[in-house]
Amino acid sequence: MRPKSPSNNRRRFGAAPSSAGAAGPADSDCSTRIDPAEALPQIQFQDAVRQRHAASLAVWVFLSTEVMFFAGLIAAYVVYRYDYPAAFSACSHHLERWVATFETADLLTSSLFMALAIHFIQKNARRLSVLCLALAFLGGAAFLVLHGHEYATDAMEGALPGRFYRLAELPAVGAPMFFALYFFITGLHAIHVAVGMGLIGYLVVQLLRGRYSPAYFNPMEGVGLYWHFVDMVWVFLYPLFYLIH
Amino acid sequence: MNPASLAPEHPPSAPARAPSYLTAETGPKSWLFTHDHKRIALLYLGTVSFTLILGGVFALLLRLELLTPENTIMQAQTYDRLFTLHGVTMVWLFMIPSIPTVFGNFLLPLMLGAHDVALPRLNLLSWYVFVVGIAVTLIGMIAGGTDTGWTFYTPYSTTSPHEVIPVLAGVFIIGFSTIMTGVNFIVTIHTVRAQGLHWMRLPLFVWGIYGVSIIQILATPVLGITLALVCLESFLGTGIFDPLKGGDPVLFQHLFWFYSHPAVYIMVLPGMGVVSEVLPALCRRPPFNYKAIVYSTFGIAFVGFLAWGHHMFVAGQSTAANVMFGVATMGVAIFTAIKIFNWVGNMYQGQVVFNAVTAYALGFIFLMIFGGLTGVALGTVGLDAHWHDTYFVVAHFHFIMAGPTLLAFLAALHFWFPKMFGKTFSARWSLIGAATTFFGFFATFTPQFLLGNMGMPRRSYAYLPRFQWLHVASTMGASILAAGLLITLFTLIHALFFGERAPENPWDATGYEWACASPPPPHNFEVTPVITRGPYEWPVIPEEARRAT
Amino acid sequence: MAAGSTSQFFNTYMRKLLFLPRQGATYAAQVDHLHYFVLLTTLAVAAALTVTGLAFFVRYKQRVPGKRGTRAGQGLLLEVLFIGTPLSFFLLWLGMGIDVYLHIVSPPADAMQVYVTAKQWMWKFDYPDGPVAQGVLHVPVGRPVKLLMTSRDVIHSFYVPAFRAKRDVLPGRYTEYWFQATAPGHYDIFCAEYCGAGHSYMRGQVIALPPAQFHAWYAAHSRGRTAQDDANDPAVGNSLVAQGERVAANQGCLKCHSVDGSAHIGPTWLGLFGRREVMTDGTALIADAPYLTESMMAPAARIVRGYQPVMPSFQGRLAAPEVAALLEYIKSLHDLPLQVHPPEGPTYEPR
Amino acid sequence: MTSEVSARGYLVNWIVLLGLTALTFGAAHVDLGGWNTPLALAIALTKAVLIALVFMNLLHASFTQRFVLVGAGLLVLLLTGVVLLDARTRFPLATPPGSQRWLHAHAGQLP
Repeated sequence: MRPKSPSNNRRRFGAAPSSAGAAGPADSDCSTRIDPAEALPQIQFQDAVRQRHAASLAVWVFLSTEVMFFAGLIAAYVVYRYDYPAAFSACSHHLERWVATFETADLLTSSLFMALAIHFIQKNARRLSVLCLALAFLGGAAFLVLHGHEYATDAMEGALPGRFYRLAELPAVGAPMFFALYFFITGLHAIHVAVGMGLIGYLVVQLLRGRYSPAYFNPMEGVGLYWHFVDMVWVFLYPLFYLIH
Repeated sequence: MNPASLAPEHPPSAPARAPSYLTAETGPKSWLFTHDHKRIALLYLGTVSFTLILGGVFALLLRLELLTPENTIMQAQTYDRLFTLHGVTMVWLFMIPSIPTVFGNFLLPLMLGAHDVALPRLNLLSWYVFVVGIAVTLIGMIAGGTDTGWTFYTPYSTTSPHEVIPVLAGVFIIGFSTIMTGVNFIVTIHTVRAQGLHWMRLPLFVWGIYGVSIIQILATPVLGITLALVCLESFLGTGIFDPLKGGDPVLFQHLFWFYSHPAVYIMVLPGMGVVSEVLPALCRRPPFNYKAIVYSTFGIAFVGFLAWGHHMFVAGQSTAANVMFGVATMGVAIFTAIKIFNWVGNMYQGQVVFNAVTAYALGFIFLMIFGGLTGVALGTVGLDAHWHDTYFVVAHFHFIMAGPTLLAFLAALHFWFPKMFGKTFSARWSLIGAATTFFGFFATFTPQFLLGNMGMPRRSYAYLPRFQWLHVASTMGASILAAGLLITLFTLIHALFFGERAPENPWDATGYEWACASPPPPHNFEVTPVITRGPYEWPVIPEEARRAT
Repeated sequence: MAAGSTSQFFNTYMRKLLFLPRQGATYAAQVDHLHYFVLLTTLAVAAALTVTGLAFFVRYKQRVPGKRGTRAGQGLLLEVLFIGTPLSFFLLWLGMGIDVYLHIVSPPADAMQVYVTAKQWMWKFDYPDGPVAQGVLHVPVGRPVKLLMTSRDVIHSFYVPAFRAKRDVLPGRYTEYWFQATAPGHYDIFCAEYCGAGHSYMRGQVIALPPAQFHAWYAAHSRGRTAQDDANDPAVGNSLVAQGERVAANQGCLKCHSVDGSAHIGPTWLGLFGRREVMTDGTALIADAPYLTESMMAPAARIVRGYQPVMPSFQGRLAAPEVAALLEYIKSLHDLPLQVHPPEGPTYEPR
Repeated sequence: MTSEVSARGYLVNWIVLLGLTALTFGAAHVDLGGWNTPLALAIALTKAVLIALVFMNLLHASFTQRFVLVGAGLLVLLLTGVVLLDARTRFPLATPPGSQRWLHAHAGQLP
């Protein structure tokens, strides 16, 4: 997958004059199962510290695009909530608040396990790290199951967006708009949770193959940042949809 | 005369020329799976040139149709599809990706003294996503017959009898390619700078690309979500923008223009970066005020986010919002004015070398003056009531966005042609091409200002006979513009095959990118350079090294 | 502007120089004066910049190859000057522009009310208790006229170049546009917002008449006689929808179909047009014009689930214009209570 | 980026977050006049900041990483604020029918 030329260039140039004094990864005592190409910093970075900084900065910048991705929907939510206050409040009471509260707690716990997983890999406790990743994965799965249940009950009652709206007791003008926004925003968030679970699965597989070590765990840190961000989005969606007074 | 490379003690490059990035590896596989930022730049150059020619053909067909008030060569339906094709192709397929992806990719690592961009695999992925996006968009538009204009205003786009979803999906995909490029460049500028290259020594082109990347990553997602909402609206009838179901079409315009106004700065800021880089080299003196240009780049990037509402002055928006957007528009206009003053000032006490690149740069400044000031006139809310959605606005945004981006793209292509291909082009023919293109552009769009004053609405297939002679003048101008572009195209293609070998630094420019060989070796620098001087100071050559070269 | 001859000459000279149409509305002159001021200052600045640029270019052209320029500029005072002067001009223009804009968007209290309905590719004008005209708007000279505009399908934009102002027309909403004609004459109306294939043909005319002639025209047409010079619409005696309501009443449709959403023998007509209906045999369809016409002529063909096939056929009892009027009436019965009697619409007092 | 938060730090942060969730849930059932929504948003913001600082290691991150989310957040506020400003001060009849400003404009005129 990586073209041949850069690695022999590395040898021809010798170690580049690394500005930061950090000990070069090549001579740290990582175990033999580490893939040599993965451990050495890529050619365009002077040393591993810069590469790790670049990896986490890339994820942070990506997270800002994700924030802007939800920005359009939040703006739509705010305008229509301002236009139809009574309908939004009635619909919010219609949703199941207990289930949502449990979902919030569940995602927070899953976030904790992800943080612990990264914490343990830095202590080189690989088995504990895999355990925490699995628990984070289960947290995401529980969230999706509960959320699927909520969508099912809403669909049965006919509380669906726009044209498909059938529910009788809620005000007919604002309610389809609430449910349109509800399904879009929480649906988009659920997709992000599903993608996050896929990434955690990839991490578990790589961890079991011994790819990561205290010196090189950038992908884990990236997925961790993404997972915490998904949890942070839900922290805002929870009061916006379920706790309208 | 090649100034010694950056580290003065380094001996001049060995006589046996090292294989350049073009000749190091050959075969399609080495191009399609390359991680080399220079090859990816050339892939983008090919794609972007194709879309420029495509957009130009659509424009010529539009101008031909407008020769007579009624049916000239096509029906109303075809005309509507064509101006949508022209709009989408030029905006998303040429102008937004053109300078950042081609010259940003090629030059950023060279100007930062790095071996490659920070995320090379993401760089290649962004090209593939871009090509897939182009295919989906063009096929969707041509097969589906989208006729909503590049702004997709609801409720016409959601209830239009013609297929809209594939085009929205295509633009959605291209949006991701833009985000990937933006993320890549920001991380590159932050983490792979050579030793000694602190922030205030960055070349102005790098600052331009940095400002553009910030807008790209913060604005494009809002377009993505808006187009997704329109898809769901037209497919499921969910009512977000449907007035009969309680939705609000003006909200669509808010979300769309929240992206599209910063998008016009995504299109023109790289051009400003190119001119800010080219002018010091051709006037043989440092820029007039380095810090002023850097701060105005960030001024445009951030204040650009505040001014989207001036596209909606007459769309039923509240007067309070109109006043706010008017003030924000004036705020943005002032940064462009600062840049223009600095460019003109750059020639003061310089030694101006006159060739095609200078012609393009001066043409860029002249169009920018006209476009900018008509933009300010449009920004005064009172005049916009008359000019909005007429040909005055069409002329304005071509003068401030289309023309300058095109001229800056050609200026960059000519200035860095020796660096990219190692060949030189014929000075005479490139100058003729530049002059014809500039005059053709000016002749095409000045009549449209007058059409706007007469009150002819834009996007109209048929018009009243009294507008006809101005349309004929504009179409003549368009043919001159097309001729100019063809001359430039042939000059460059001719130079590609028959041009003689270019010296290392044909313009004797001071940029860091001229320190390595042209065309550069696969990994740019033999030894990672250490920057010891500013981007616009000539390298201090110790006496003995000067005598040796 | 004092009507001194010099300013009059300057106004017409500049107007013709810039290809601007006649100044048909009172505020058109104000817009034009701001236009001239902005244009002249802009041309002065552009000319100054171009001349300086050319002067630098010629003065500092490289004559000796390889010679280098000197570092100059960087003066802070110069930068402040570069920022200060343009910004002050920009904000001055903005202040004047907003003043003109506020005048354009605030109609006087005694304005004459006209309802405008934009439909894909034509304009329809309803006078509150007077005639209905299509494509032609008759207005008295010297009296402010306020248009309350809505659209039946997509966004259009009511634009009269001679009045120097336009306003988008939103579907399902009302937007406001006012003017006061200064001189009798014909002023072109364009649609400025792209609205489909016929967008460029969606033109109309504002005919400004002296007050006496206007009142004569108004009286002649409000007694139901078809306006000769309107683009004639067969049943334009009074609005199509009111016609449809009368046909529904005397043909007995309202005996089985309610109009306010309440359940009845037949499906309610409120919000029927465009609604998804499920038939007895389970197939679903959109209740559009073809389906409604078919259910008038052959009701038993497709019955909505939950209703009995008791409706008689109206084949031969309903003429084509009557069917069209009925369709218009059904179409106007959105779930917006406002639409029940469209000619009146809300009389909204200006701010 | 090298020094990390201790495992105990994560656990404490987790407990505080759960507490805040319970708090916002409880506060939603108490009628605080107009203050319900601002309070809920304030609690949500504190939780988000806690997650960012502790779980996402912003405590030891460079300035750029801190600025990134703050910048995006400001743009969200900008878009939301201006769109809301337009909805509140628009010509009353240009708002969606049945919305609060439309009903207010029609007080007494509807049948």
